[in-house]
Amino acid sequence: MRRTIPLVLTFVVGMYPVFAFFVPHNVISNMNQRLDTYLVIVAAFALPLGVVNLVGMNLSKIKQKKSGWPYSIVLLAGLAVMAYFGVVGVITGQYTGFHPTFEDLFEHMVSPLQATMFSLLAFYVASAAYRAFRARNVEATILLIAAIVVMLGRIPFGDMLTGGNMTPLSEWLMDKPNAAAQRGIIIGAALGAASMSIRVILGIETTYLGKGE
Amino acid sequence: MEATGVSIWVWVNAFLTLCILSFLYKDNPFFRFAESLFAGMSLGYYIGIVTVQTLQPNLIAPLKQSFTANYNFLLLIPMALGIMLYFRYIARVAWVARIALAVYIGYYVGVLMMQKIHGQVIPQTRDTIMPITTGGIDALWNILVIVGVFSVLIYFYFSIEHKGIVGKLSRVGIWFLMISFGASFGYTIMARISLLMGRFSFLVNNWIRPLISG
Amino acid sequence: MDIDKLLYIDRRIIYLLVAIGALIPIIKPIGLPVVPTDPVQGLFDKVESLGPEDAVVISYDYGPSSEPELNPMSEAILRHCFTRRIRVMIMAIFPLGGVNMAIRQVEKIEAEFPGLVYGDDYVNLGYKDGGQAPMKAMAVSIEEVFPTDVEGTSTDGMPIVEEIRNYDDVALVISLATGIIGEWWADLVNAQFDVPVAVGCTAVSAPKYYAFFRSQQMIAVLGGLRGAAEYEELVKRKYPKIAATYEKPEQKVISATTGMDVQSIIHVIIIAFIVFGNIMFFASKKKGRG
Amino acid sequence: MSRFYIFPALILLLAVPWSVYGQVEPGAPVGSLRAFDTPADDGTGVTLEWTGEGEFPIRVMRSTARLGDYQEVSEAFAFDGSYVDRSVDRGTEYFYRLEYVVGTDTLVTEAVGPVAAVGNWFRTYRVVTLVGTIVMFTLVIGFVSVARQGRELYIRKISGLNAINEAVGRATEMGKKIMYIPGILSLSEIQTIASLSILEHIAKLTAIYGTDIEVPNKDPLVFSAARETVKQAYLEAGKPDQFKEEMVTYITYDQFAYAASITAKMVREKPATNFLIGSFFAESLILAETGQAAGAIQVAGTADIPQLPFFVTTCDYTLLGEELYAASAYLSREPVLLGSIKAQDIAKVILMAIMGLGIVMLAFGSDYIRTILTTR
Repeated sequence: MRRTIPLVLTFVVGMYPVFAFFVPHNVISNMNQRLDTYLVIVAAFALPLGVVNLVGMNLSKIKQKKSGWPYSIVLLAGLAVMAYFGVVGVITGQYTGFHPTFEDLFEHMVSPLQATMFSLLAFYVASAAYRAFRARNVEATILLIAAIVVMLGRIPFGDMLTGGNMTPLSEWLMDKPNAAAQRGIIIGAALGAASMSIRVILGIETTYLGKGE
Repeated sequence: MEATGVSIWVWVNAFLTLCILSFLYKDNPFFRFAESLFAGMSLGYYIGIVTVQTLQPNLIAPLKQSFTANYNFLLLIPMALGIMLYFRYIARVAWVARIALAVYIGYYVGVLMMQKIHGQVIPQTRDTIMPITTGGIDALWNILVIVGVFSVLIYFYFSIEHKGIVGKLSRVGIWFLMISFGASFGYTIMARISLLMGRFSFLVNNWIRPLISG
Repeated sequence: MDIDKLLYIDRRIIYLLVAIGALIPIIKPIGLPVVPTDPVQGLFDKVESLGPEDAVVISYDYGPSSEPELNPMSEAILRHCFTRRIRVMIMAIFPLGGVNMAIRQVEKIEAEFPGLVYGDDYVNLGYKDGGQAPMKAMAVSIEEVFPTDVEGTSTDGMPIVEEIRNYDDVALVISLATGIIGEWWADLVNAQFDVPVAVGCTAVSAPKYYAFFRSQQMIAVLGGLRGAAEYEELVKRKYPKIAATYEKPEQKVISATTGMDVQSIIHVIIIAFIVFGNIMFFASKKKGRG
Repeated sequence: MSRFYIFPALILLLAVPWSVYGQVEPGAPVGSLRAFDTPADDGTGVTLEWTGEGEFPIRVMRSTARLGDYQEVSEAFAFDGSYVDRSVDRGTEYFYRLEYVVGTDTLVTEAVGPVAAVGNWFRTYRVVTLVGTIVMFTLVIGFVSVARQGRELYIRKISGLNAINEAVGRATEMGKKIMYIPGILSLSEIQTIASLSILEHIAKLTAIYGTDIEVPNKDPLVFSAARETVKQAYLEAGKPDQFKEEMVTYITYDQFAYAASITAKMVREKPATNFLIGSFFAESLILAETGQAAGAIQVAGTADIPQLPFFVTTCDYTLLGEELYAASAYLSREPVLLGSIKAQDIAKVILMAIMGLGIVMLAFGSDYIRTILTTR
């Protein structure tokens, strides 16, 4: 029972979009559009699972005065303030969208934090390139040469250096050998994903359900 | 909110930016502060987003409006599935949570499978069928691409030991992969630098310049 | 001199040089020219082939973190479409800030084209939740997917929404995308509804999209800031009036062409480090043998 | 061309469009108007076809009664030859006629109808995809049942799998912990499901060796499933008492805030081994480069192609694309799953054969295979 019901459901619900892909009839397509929004709702309900865990962990950190506990206060305060201004509109019905403070906090605090964290990548690509692009063997040398050619091809400086030859060369590299390899990986990975999907739909692969009764 | 000709928000923004950048030197209390604040605020942000952009328009509003119109009562199904997720907390009925997971995973797996077969495998296979007898340089490049696709697919072939001719072909496949990885890496550096420019141009143009010029 | 020590130089030295390289052109732009490539030319030519009787959908599928790359792209494309008086429907699929991108970009560019009529020449339909669901539903009716525009005004009766009913009436979809959304337009909308799709993406996604470009599932791919700079260049060459806009000082700071200066410098720094690393690598190997 | 249409045409016969013909008026710029339910759609379209030449402007008119009031649906030109009316109500019967102006006179063609849009039961233009899907299902089911019968299937050693075991071993020797990052997408992504089955294998190893493991999560559904998976692995390894709730934690839903927390953990807690397996985006390099700098052994695996170059350059071993799925089947201990790897291989052979045949046929001037592979 406890395993059969979920497996039967996976099969039925999993075959539905496959069916709907080939059957245009409105009876099928209407339901399919509904399912799209329904599952977004299910996913929304999952968020508290994470919130409960995070809050619990940090509260116990503060209680036990574990190292770095003051940072847990910062975390919980940030969470509380942001969540409050996020939901207050819906709860009181006062705002149709977000509380203006919510948008301010996002624009001037969350968004710059995101952007700066993201921008660290500029430094990391540099250090990774320095370390990884060494002509250790044939494969590494190919990797190194392709990288340098494309880097030079992307910047105006490369063309200045070679009389305009770098852009066409790097385009050729992107459009021919790169595209060929990408295509090989795309086809392979898509087949892998399709066979994994079939395993899940048919109930052959069940790790995600947990094994116990 | 105008302090020194620069709004307090710009100061906050600049401070948090510098806190994160300081991690490049080493882990420090400023970074730790920003990181903790970031974790908390971002989760709070998503609580707001999910409530306002998903639950409100897709669940709460339609149910409030009318229970019967447009089959709105069917919305009780995803709601029930969502609530089932919480059964995890009660050991005796924890298995019920699986029902929600089964539906969620089943649906997306079906959708994605069709998308991969229809949108990727078939068109990419089709496009590998290229003319090789037209003469000229294009035919040569077409042959190169075909060899690339075949050799990479052979590299991913698991049923045979990679020895002999298969071994050689899969080696060629690895070369193609290496060209692709190198080229992609080189290509992407630009994207990453753009991000840094965005931050620096904020610090210079919105924060420091106005401070200097008054 | 200890070569092995040089081989493993402190990452922080690299970080410092990268930071300096990024700062210089921001303070003082240089302005090196770029050469347009085929994947970008594809979009330019397509837009050139369209006129006031055609409609284009531009979808803002990115958030604040991709602004430095995709804003200059969006500006050049909007200017180009508006100059040719092509009808433009603007929308957003990216949940985290896509709609803000659309609002800011439209506000900025529409001010340069006072002759255009909102609701007839262009419309900002705003954000629609659900990822692929609205993309599919637009094949049936755009008006049903977007009953109101971004301001909450009813789209019922707007000439552009009345006349451009679904993908059949759309000549081209341009997605300015980060992550997977650009791909959806190709393997879902182009594959299932046969609308030409062009994608302007961050440079990360571009290498993969070359495969889609080859198969013409995407008629054009604009990769990152370089793609933006190329498009800017093409538009500036053809339309002196637009070129004049880019000469204004406040625009110069953030244009793609200026950004390419920073790119040049940092790319050269990284290449120099790679070359240095390899010299040291071979030197230490020689030393090891000796 | 014509050969290809035989199969879809047979299926079309099941849903023969009900069409009605109008009269040809002598000397008119358009004639032979016919209207029929648009085939292979969800009942939202009526297709009109006519014969006509030149850029002669015409109007498509519609009414619900043959002699009723005709409203303009759209403008067209004579040479268009067809129009799909998507503004119909499903099931309502309509009449159509074309209107055009000659000199000062407005003339109309004979009305055709009644015609109604109805939902159809098969997308004829997706026959090839249907065949492909059926073949894929057949291959997987076939090889899995072969494996079930106990027949030995040869699968070459996947070198990434050794790397996984060695990486766990190293952490055990060093007495430090293992960090397992299951990607940043939800369970709606197939890679995440693959990642969970690899996690199960690794958690069993850590249970047996008594190594500490931490699984920080970005997605709450994955968090919940990962906790279940790890708990189960400890149970099956006979060490349920060693499982601790803190092993699987939730961090935050934001991609970069998640990356910030994980990198901080990597620097502060210095795990011996990092596994980065699942679906990754821009954070891939932030995580992998920080982990590398912190001196960890790293094994990555993803089918997100844009991130592969970064993992390849910063990790000790990377499972590329399809290898991720193969590894998850390989590791899940059940030999039947090996059947599905075999199925993937056969699918590749079939595809290569189709490509090869297509290329040869194209060389001889026939684009038959390319044509049938055109998808919509």
